[in-house]
Amino acid sequence: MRRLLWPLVILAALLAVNVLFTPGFFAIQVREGHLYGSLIDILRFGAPLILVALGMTLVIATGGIDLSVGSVVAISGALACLQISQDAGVFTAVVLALGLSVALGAWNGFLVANAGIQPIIATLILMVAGRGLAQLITDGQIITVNDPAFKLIGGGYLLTVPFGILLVLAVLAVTAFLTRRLALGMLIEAVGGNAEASRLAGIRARGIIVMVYAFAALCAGVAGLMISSNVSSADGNNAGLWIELDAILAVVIGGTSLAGGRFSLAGTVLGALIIQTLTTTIYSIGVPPETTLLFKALVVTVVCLLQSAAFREKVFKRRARTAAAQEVAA
Amino acid sequence: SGGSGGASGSDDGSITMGFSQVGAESGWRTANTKSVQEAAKESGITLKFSDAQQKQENQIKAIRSYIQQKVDVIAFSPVVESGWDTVLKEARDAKIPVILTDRAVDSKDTALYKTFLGSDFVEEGRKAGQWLVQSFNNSTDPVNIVELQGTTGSAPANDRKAGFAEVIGADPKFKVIASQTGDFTRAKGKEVMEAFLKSNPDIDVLYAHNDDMGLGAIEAIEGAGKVPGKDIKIITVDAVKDGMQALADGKINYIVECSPLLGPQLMDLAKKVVKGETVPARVVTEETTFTQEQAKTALPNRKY
Amino acid sequence: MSALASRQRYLPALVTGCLFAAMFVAGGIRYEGFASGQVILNVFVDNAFLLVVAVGMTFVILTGGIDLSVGSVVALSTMIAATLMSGPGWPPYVVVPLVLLIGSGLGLVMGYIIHAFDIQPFIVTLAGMFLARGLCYTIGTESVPIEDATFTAFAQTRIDLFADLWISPSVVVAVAVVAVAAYVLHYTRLGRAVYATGGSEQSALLMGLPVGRTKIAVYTISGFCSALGGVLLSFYMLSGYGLHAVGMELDAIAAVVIGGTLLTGGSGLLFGTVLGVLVLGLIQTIISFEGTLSSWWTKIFIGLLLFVFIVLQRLFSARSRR
Amino acid sequence: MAVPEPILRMKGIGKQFPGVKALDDVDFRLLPGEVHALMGENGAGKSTLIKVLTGVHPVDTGTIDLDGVPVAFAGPLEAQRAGISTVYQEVNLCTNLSVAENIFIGREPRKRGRIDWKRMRARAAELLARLDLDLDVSAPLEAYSLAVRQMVAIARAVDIEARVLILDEPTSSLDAGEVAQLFKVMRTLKGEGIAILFVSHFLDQIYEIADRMTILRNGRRVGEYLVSELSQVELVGKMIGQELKELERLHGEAKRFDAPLVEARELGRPGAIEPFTLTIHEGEVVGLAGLLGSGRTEVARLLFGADHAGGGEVAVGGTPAALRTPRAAMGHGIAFCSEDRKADGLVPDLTVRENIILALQATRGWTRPVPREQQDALVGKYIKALKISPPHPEHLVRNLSGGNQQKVLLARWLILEPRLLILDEPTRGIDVGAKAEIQRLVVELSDGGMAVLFISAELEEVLRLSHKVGVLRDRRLVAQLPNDEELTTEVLMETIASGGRP
Ligand SMILES: Nc1ncnc2c1ncn2[C@@H]1O[C@H](COP(=O)(O)OP(=O)(O)OP(=O)(O)O)[C@@H](O)[C@H]1O
Ligand SMILES: Nc1ncnc2c1ncn2[C@@H]1O[C@H](COP(=O)(O)OP(=O)(O)OP(=O)(O)O)[C@@H](O)[C@H]1O
Ligand SMILES: [Mg+2]
Ligand SMILES: [Mg+2]
Repeated sequence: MRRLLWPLVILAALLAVNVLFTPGFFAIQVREGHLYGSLIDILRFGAPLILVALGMTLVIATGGIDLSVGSVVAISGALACLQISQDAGVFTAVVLALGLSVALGAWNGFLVANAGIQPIIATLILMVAGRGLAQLITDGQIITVNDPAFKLIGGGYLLTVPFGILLVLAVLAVTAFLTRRLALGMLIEAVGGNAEASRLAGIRARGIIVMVYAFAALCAGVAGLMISSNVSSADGNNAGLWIELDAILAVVIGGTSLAGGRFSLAGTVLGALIIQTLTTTIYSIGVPPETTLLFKALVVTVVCLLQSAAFREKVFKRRARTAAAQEVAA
Repeated sequence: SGGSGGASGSDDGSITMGFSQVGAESGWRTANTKSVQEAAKESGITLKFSDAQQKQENQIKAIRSYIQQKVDVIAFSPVVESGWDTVLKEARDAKIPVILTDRAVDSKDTALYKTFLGSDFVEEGRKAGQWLVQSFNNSTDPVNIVELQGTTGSAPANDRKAGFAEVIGADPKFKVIASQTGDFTRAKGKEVMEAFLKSNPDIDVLYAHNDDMGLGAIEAIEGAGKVPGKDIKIITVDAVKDGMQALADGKINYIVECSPLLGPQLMDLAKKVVKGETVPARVVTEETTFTQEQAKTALPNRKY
Repeated sequence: MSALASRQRYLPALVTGCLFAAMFVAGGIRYEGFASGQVILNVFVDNAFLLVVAVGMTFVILTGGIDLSVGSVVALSTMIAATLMSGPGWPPYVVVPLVLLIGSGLGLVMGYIIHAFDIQPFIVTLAGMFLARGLCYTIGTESVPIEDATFTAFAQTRIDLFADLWISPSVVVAVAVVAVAAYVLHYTRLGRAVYATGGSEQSALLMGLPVGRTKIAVYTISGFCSALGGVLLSFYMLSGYGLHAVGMELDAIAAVVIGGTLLTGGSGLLFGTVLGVLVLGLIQTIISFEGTLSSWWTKIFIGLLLFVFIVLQRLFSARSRR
Repeated sequence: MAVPEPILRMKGIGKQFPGVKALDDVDFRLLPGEVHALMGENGAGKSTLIKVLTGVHPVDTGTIDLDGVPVAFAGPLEAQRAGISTVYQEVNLCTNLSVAENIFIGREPRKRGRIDWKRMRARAAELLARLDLDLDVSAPLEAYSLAVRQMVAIARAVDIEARVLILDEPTSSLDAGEVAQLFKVMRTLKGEGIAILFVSHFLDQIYEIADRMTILRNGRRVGEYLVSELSQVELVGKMIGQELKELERLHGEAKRFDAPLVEARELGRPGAIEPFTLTIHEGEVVGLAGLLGSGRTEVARLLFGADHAGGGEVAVGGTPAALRTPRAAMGHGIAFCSEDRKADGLVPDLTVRENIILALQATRGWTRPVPREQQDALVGKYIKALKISPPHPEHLVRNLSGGNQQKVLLARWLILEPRLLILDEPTRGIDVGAKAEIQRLVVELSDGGMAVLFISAELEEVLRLSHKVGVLRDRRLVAQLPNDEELTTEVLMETIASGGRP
């Protein structure tokens, strides 16, 4: 698709920069029975962000926004680790954590769809209170767990491939199926594109909105499990901090409008990968922490300028004009 | 005085303390909060607690509200060093004594607070550096160090970096080849360390500004097929329980303690201050350092 | 019909105002020493900078945009002010206008990019947020104290009102900003163009309104307000620091939206924003009066108060609209 | 008679949109003091010509001269400054602002630098009175129906000091009275030497007001003619390139209806419509007539469950039905094609195909997608039947011309094959050819047993199609008249005016 061309170019450019600094950047080896390499790292560490961003895409497509995903990430991880540390089975722990996440998401959806509260405020409530809830669960401490089965989710490998990547692929496939194969995607886009028209067309917008927020929270819940499993511990204070911002950024870079309507799952995945590659680039080329943000600002600016048709047109036109002028001169 | 504030407690002998905490950003901080709360209960001091969520303005608001509520003594852990003069003057005008904990403030007018109880982050950085210099003193090969910094701009990150750099800067064989923030968290520590391992094949030492980042980095090192503590020597700060465990297991080589358990000392000081007794202007918390052997003996009676 | 229509427009703000009063009364019953005039004034004193920032944000949100850079611009302003005053020792009357200029300039550039290249405000102002915060760290990662005598004196001035009550000069500045902004929104063409743009950008364009100029203007205004908020914050803190005002953009957005302004633009009142800021401030005050909450219960309690408030607000405005 | 120098001259205008050549080498001129009609089928390029003229879109090729001086406006603002005042086709106003503001925004009366609200309201009321409109000027525009908004837009345009006035389908949902009022104003302006460019699909209106016309077909100019020299039949022939049969009253013989489908009893909504009782039979076409704001749309919305009824009951097929939501009404086989396609009809960012199948998909829920082959078949069928152009199902609806958008909306409801189809101004902005097609379709459907509730500002159309006409006045259903020989537009007008009282 043409829309995805520029994000792809940017991703490629970022990767190329890395190769300049780390010659073996593209090398992928099998070490101790699993894939090892920088590209794998990008996918592995980007996995939670991709998940959260996928959920966020659908929320944004309905014209909403979900600020609470970061807190849900923390809650899910905290609850799972607490359960495991209290000797509940991993399966129970995971089910409980995801169940709670979905419930919290549905709560968001209820506030938006039924109570008619603006999404940003409705989810701000859970963003604030949810962080507190996560800390309540962990008692403000870091719960360390040691369970190989739990470790698999975010830090383990299946058939040499990091399990997290497989999980993301699975969620992506399911989401794509629900939205593009089934009619969910079109109905979401209709609700986001013109809510009143959709109502008059007989779409049950409320149900869809609740579902979408619940889905976003489920994605965040899985991401929370991944993050805590990756470091074998739950950090109610910091897990998922500011991830909502990165997720929204990923969605926007991917070409979905914050005003709702059309959305692109592939674009979101690309957006998330760009953000994660950017982070990795910062580490590997050794940008000092004080200038990290300047570097990020630069990249984000370039990304959004390149994606803007108006900008390209202006630049190209000028270039075409100067080229023509030069020709005349010559 | 009652829990709802109001009249000063000095008349009936009981003391009300307003305590403004930085936030709950880490396990260390939570342990610190707990220690203060428990100590207050034990010593019969009524504690008014507020969490500033890492924001100085919230702390100022809280202190101002304590003044409003006419507490007997105010204690707080400043988010940053600067910018306290105005509100401290208000406290002085209201004749409420102030105790600083954990971090100092940079007011020229030291009469604005009674005393400062806490650790010295620069000194912690120095201790880490000194151990490094000592353990490598009989080799002349260059030592490649990577550093995991705390949250950019935060006082412990700034100071622990500075103290460390000051000590190792004396010998050119020590080279910090990469330094990046890990936001004091395990997840970030792991992520950054993985990137370090890829772009720097030859790392000898890791210096992490807290245990959590060090613990995350250990996972990364193991994932890369190296042995933490052997292939890469690890120094961290804090001495939380998980860190001490790793130290005892030989995965970390050295930990500089930074104790959060200031509560009892704080309550003692508070009582003295309220009675009008003189107290030293600076009370340093009792802190030590741990090697792997020391950790094994100390581990069973660690509180947090 | 006219009365009804205008009541409709002022209803959200009205309901918010009543709820605010109710909250204050409830606080007064629950906490000793709460129901004093100074407590209310302190809410102003402690939130003067947020109020100014939120005013700028109101302009942006009314056009249907969003400005994520405000918190960072506030921090940058404190940082520049503190560094210039403490390092080269520049006087405040040079530094403050300079800071305001820089803030407005940043806003202008963001507004221009948003308009000229038709890029979503979210992403542009996010880049602005990174940029301003990054500039802070480049200037320095330590907190820089402000010791300029004039500046400190002004910061520590108390304006005594009757009966022991007092406010800070910042409050006066903030109130003045609110008054000017309310005038601009209601009585100038720019103000009305702001509402029109937020109502429907496409229509405003076809009606021959200077949509581009309006959009650039609101981001410039927001930049200016952030810089001014930064100056007020340096009065409050007497320091410049790169980590000041982290997340303030969210507080500002929340204040605006709680005040009844629609995030999609075109509808809302400045008075609502003032109430929104007061509500957030009052929640903070209640928390500190409560005094026994642990860190996490603090957060949960804030969320709960916010929830109750929002739901009641919805309920009452919906009920009386029937 | 010597032709004066044109105020405006467009030469060789070309405009290409992705996949569509909207304008191809079009010449156009506008003389001072004339009303110049721009004619053409839906999608012929009329609106595009207006938009490139006023700088909404840049031209690809060609030149525009104003008073003999070449101009290239960067946007409507510049065009307005140069003396061109425009009402675009889709009513483009800010509904969140008050009526008065919508008229004066950008040029508000000021006193000592500040907006003089009092004077603004007073002048707005005055101006609207000239158009015979009594509105609360400080109420937000969203309180008013589409037709009122159209009038407000016109009021705004005619008040702007301009030498050129452009009106793109301003009358599409106005009734006869309003149109007469508008024409009165237009004649005054014309007398002042103002040049007026006028677009409408109502041929009678063209012949009443216009002096000259330019005809477009498929983005090309067919020619420029004096209205007095071209007959209606010729005009239509030039527009669509073929002859059109004159339409008769389509329901010749009287039909008997004995199977009531929808029975509304004392259905009402306080403030919007007084309780009314109405029965619609299977196969019956019920027309609704009334003035602007008389409550026709409100009746339709209540029957569809789009608004909550304040009281009364509805029975569908003899059993009581709770029509609380549109979805519930659809469950009973009721469909509603709304009047304001922009606000509550189409989803502009979806494709033609998606917009057409939207309602069908909604009835199936998201778990059972309409199979792609079925979609393509349905969409293809209606693109052909309604002559939607360009005939590409994957084009975004936002890029379609106004009339074609209306056809898309209509198609959405037709494919549902409902038992009762409510059509609120279905032919708004639709060209003569397609209009006849739609009317034929309505007759066909009703012959097949479908009931239709038909709302139109055009009384002829109502009379032509309906078996029974309900008359509304001041939000009250005042009469229900059987459509027989005695019922003429005059009788209807009289009934409306008298409020049903003899
Ligand atoms: N923004 C756009 N992008 C792509 N195609 C467009 C756009 N605007 C118009 N078109 C196409 O240009 C052609 C001319 O459209 P235009 O709106 O000028 O028709 P019109 O004569 O005004 O028709 P109507 O009577 O239905 O209003 C149509 O085929 C339409 O699909
Ligand atoms: N001339 C008017 N004066 C006052 N209010 C009006 C007028 N016209 C419309 N309205 C308002 O618009 C609302 C919508 O009217 P509605 O759409 O039901 O009427 P309608 O008969 O369908 O008219 P239209 O032909 O304008 O669509 C009414 O409830 C009324 O409040
Ligand atoms: Mg048109
Ligand atoms: Mg109507």
